[in-house]
Amino acid sequence: MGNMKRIAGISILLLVIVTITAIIDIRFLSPFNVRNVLRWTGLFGILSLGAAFVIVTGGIDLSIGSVVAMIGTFSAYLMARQGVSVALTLFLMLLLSLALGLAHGLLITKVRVQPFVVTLCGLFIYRGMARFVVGDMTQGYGTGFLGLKNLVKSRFPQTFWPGTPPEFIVNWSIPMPFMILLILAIILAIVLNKSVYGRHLLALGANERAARYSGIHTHRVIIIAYMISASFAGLGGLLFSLDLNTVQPSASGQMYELYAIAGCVVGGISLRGGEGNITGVIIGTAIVRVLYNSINIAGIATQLEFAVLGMVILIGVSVDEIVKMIAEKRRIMESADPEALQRKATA
Amino acid sequence: MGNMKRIAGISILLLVIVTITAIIDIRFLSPFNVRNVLRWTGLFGILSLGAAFVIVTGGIDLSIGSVVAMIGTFSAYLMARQGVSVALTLFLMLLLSLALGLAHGLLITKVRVQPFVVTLCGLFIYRGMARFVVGDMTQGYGTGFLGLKNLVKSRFPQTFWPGTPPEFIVNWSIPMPFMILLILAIILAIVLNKSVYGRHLLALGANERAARYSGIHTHRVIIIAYMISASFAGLGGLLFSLDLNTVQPSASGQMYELYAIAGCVVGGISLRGGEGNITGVIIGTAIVRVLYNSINIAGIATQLEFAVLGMVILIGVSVDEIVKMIAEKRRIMESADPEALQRKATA
Amino acid sequence: MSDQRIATDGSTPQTKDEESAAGERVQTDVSNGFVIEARGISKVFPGVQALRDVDLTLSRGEVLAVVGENGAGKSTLMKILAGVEMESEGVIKVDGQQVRIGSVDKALDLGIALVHQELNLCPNLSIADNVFLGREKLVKSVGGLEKVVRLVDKETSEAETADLLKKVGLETRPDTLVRDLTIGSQQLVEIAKALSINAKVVIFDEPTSSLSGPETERLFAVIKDLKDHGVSVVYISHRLGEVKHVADRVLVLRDGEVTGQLSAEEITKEAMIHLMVGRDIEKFYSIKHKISDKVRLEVRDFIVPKQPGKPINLKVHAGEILVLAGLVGAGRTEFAQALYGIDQPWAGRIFIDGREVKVNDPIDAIRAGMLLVPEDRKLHGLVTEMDVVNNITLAGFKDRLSKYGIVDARQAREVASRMIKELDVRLHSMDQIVQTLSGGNQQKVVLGKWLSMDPKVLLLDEPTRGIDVVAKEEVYKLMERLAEEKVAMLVISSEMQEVLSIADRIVVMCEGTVTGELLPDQYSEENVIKLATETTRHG
Amino acid sequence: RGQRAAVEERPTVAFMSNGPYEFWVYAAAGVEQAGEEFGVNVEFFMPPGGLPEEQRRFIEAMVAREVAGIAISVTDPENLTPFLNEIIEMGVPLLTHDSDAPGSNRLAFVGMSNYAAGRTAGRTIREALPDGGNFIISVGRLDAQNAIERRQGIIDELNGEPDAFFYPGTMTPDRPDIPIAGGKWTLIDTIVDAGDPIRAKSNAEDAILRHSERLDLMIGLWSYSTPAIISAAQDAGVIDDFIIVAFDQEEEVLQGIKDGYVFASMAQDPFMYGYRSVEVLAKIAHGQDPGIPDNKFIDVPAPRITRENIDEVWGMFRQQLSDGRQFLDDMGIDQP
Ligand SMILES: Nc1ncnc2c1ncn2[C@@H]1O[C@H](COP(=O)(O)OP(=O)(O)OP(=O)(O)O)[C@@H](O)[C@H]1O
Ligand SMILES: Nc1ncnc2c1ncn2[C@@H]1O[C@H](COP(=O)(O)OP(=O)(O)OP(=O)(O)O)[C@@H](O)[C@H]1O
Ligand SMILES: [Mg+2]
Ligand SMILES: [Mg+2]
Repeated sequence: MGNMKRIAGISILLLVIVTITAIIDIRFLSPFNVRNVLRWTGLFGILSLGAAFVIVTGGIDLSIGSVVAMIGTFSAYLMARQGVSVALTLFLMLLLSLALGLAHGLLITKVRVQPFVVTLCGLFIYRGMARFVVGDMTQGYGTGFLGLKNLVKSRFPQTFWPGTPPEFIVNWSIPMPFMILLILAIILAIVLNKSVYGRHLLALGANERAARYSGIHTHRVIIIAYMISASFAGLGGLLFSLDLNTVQPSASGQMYELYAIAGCVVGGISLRGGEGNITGVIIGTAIVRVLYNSINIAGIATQLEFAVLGMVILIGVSVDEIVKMIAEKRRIMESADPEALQRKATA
Repeated sequence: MGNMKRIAGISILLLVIVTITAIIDIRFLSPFNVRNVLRWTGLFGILSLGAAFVIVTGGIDLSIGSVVAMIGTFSAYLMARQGVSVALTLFLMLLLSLALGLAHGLLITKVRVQPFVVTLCGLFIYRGMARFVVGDMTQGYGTGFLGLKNLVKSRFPQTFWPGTPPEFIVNWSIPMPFMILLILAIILAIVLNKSVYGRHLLALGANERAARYSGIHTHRVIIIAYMISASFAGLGGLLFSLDLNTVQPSASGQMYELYAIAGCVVGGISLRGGEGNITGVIIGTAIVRVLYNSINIAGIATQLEFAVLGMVILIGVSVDEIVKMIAEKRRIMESADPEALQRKATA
Repeated sequence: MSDQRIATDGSTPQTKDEESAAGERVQTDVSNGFVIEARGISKVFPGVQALRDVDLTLSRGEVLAVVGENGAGKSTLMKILAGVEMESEGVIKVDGQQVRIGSVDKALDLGIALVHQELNLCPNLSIADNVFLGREKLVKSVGGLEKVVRLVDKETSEAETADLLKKVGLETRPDTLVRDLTIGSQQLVEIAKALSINAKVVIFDEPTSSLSGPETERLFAVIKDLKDHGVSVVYISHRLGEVKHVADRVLVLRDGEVTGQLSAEEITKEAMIHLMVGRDIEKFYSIKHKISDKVRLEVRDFIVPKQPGKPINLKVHAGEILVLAGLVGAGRTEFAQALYGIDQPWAGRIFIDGREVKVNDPIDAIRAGMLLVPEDRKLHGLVTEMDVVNNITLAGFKDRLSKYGIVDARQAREVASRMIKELDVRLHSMDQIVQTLSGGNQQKVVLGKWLSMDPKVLLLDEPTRGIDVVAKEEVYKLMERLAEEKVAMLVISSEMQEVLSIADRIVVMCEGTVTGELLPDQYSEENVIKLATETTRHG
Repeated sequence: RGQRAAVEERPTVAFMSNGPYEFWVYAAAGVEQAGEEFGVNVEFFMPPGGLPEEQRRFIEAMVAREVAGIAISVTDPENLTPFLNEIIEMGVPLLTHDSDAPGSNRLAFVGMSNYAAGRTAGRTIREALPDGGNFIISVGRLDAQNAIERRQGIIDELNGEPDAFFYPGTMTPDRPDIPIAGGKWTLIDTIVDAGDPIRAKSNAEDAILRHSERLDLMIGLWSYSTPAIISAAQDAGVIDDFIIVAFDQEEEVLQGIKDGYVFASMAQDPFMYGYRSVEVLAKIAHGQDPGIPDNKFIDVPAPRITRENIDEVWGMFRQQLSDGRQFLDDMGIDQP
């Protein structure tokens, strides 16, 4: 219920931003722009979804950006340079990112190193590896790999339309990355809210020891969460590299972990853990992306891009906290019995 | 005593790195190189010291890098471009950074926003401000401000030597930034270990409720910690800008918060809070800096710089945790009943 | 909960009258004015009115006991007096001066010290630092800068701490880190801390819940001493025996309201219980179920990992209630935790119904039907931020309440509501957050979680710690019922009364091992203490 | 380290890169050709880690072997300058290429002026938009030196400033809609992305949307900038709606020039870095006049790649690449 309220709140925020920007420049709602915003929301949303699962455990994943760079670089390198088959490459990349998540999880649960430290080291290490393996050289897919590129370039249903699709379909087809995000979101929503794993995750996020005493394999649950985060980052890395068709090992994905976390925070997921809300994450990411877009369209100085983003996050979260406090006060008033209230009034 | 052990541990680590590098290339110990390492240790150490105080509260400060950029940019801008007097500029910058810390502290204590979120927004906002105010233009001090530049350029005692100093002094004088670090470290060590504020800080870092129930103004203590961190970041920003004699608002200070935190972590300060150890922070920072230097000298690919850093942090922290576990086991062993011991042996 | 309130309101009026009368009498025979006089105190928390129009008076050198069920509002009232919580309304006078306390250091200035119900120490600091936390001894002179540079005077504070520790009977160096102390010792440090304030009012909120017999005696001596020095004491406990022993006067709360006061001569367990509960309840009946000779749980050559002592061997039969007695720090919790797979034992084998079970993790124990009700509800027993349903069914999702890894929500709610009915948990709704339940009801939720898993062996670590007589009664009845259902129970208890009244057999532990066993005909406080303090270590 | 049996009495000159990058394979070709033409043996070295220390050791080894000259692309000017000066004081002819150490006493710097390249880009824009028009600059960071110089070169050129080779030192502040040459051209905006190619693309998309009706040209100043613009324009299906100008020679850019949707690119010329460096050192070794200008700057102009010369340039690049690889193989130097 509190969740519902929050979702409503951020949906309104999103709507407000959209409306204002549309008033400033109606082209904000043009098919072209909507498509772009959806595409970016899709790509960044995938990272946020993964991050969310780690955040629910009360942990944090700072390695996302570096994993994006590493998987992106390696994918292009293997397929385009080394001529490794697409299937094998994808398989290897999946394996690699899962392995990274596993390593994070093991270090955090078994060696008891704090998540912040483990994934911070990940942030340093993985980009270094990526840069080293390809000698800092930009990787790309060239003109080939069209099938694979459809993962990001194609649109639904346009691309799959029998014959030439009508104007409307062409304009308003949904970019594949966003479709992918939606599908993943639905799956994760079920996992989080309906599955046993989800219950265990939420319980553990709120009180790890109690969860263990209730016979939950807390370590396993945590490790899986980090594997989800890492593999989603990996998927993101692949899609980003395909979208741009080039990867710069030293530059791509930088700070993306922060965007991912920001998406979750704006989406109302507390970094304290024990709270999860997939819809919130999607809307949160959308807000962040729309904000960028709006700033550019509204012609606000690019230098302020980040400043505005920061401001909005901060205000959003603060308002959230303040609302909570007010709600608490209100509940106090309600739970006081009438005579007491009336005594207060007279006093 | 646990602390003593840890200090010993990381001191040995530092020594090992130094020795190995010196063996690989003796010029690592040349006055020129030693001076550089000391200078960098001084500059980055100041940031780590500030970060440490926030970490003791169990918080985190991700805004350090952006504060470095902001104060650096504004200092150069005000003094070199706007011709504001040095004294006034320094005063304003001190005020500004204290204000930032105050804002962080208030949002964290009064509005109950998590430190990670507050300072993450700071990271976004302050760099944006810096870039906006100077329109993304590189700032510099030109050839003037020699007095101010002595804050980083001068060496002790060389610069203050009556007449021409002897060869030895010239070679082995200590760069001013390192001197500044030492002085600050001594002050902070007293504050942390001997002063009432330090007691309160450690207490609330370990058990905030207990601190509050003991009549400690926990909010005030936390706010002050963030003000310390911000003002040290500000000082760092000034010194960095003077050292390079140029500031790129969009680039300078990037990721410095991570180095600062890394320094603390390597120095054995747990991000869980309640632990503080100034000596550790200094050595930790030194390790990070020496490591960079060594990587270059040892001829490891630059791309791996970060990877190696990450590895060392990770291994260091892991070993620390493992040692803790072993120590705990030993403690139990000693308290154990002889018969139990002998049984365990057979079992 | 609300309907219950109506019921009690219905039953209170006449007692209220007696009480105010009693109140008057007490006040008149105290010549010197009140140290504390609180009138019409009310306190509201989200979802609960914790206190309603409560009056409390305290005279110089008086020991006032405050008793009441869980959630009656005792701690809240004390927190208000100690400035931890802010009263919603009401008037507080200290030495006749009306004051708004509102903050802890204000309370300290007024000379009011509170020993909290739960421990509030900083494990990373020394005993001395903790004792003087917030009131540090300052170095007298720092070259004229002492106004600004406020440094801690280690020597003085440790010297003074040493005296205080002697007073409370804790033989430990003042510079010992608190994290190296057992819970019992930590409690004594809390008391020393309260004494260090030289307050004119010292409030103890359930100080004995983790103290052993001797330590408790020590505390009573301290209280006596305070009293003799004209210090007033407020004493909260669920151990009504103690109350009778120490109190000059008893104030009884129920559902946040004062239901009566008893002057020294009126204090009897029955009278207190009557006012607490609004009815009489029968005395502890010694449990009279029949024990089968079938061994349910057998432990062979078991060595407790955190406190390794001589190997432990013991059997618990179906339908037997075996009580593990001992002083705090005896290692009983560690024993239970090791059995349950929280820590790995050094050595030992576990048999359930004759079959050996390998327990590497609680899940193994749970699957074998051996369940632990942990000592610390809030930390280990419950996910207090989650609702009642999920807490009760948490352990069941994996094997019982799910298909293909998807939770069967309907079935879960059915199980939960069944447990809530069976255990008569008092709540507004199943979706209520556990945090907002009172101690007793929280404990029932923990029990409900395990009953829904139909246990074979139940390990209960301090199952009645900090819960009131009524809740206790219900827990005992429940244990009785489980015994009849042939469940084997291993109960850890530090409350002598409880140990002697509920046990079919008493096994006493000391220093991580078993030092002896007592059969009903050997039951006596002396015997238990003797075994509990009998060291087995040579050299 | 590659060694080549010294042919009779030819002097030897050393050429060193700043890392093991493909970029330098082109240079290798130039080094070899110059070596043949000016009659010197060449030592070619790519520091595997791109490290100052590696460069230091190589130089010391070369000095020990009394080479007739050294050319180096400086990895770390600040730290290497004192050392380089030592070497120079020892009388070893030493010049820098590609990446300079301005503070040192080097004979000369063989390289390109970013400002000059910017002027060339400006000329290109004038060609593309002879009657004026509106353009957007995309770059990673506007406070990076090469970005400042390239951007300023463009503006000054279009403003018809007198020809200059070096950055005059004054930057036109970043504002929206900067009128150039009295409004003939308009620099609509300079979009920056903090070095993140993905943001370069999304910024480009937003710019395309916002200025679609008046946008005539986009130019990317950093190597990834133009590929990002191309990607955005292609996805939007507006690749033909405005002109694209580039810097450097990324695969996408060359392809774009060939396919006609990139107007031109200001490439770099590593081959010439190699060729000119060796030429100068060789002439010194033979006691001839190397013809070093007073400003010590030996210009290697940025070759402008356009539709006209793309085939030959691309062919040339391919040729240089294979020659370079051949040469490295002969020298037994492993390929990047
Ligand atoms: N911080 C809080 N927020 C909400 N409700 C609270 C809070 N603290 C106490 N309560 C509620 O106020 C009521 C009184 O609590 P209190 O702790 O004073 O009872 P108590 O008499 O101390 O019980 P116990 O004997 O178990 O300690 C209970 O219903 C409790 O749930
Ligand atoms: N040195 C210690 N530091 C922290 N906690 C401790 C320490 N020693 C014991 N404890 C905890 O205090 C509680 C009581 O200690 P212990 O288990 O040793 O005694 P016990 O026999 O279980 O007494 P009780 O169960 O009555 O508390 C347990 O939860 C135990 O984990
Ligand atoms: Mg209480
Ligand atoms: Mg115990």
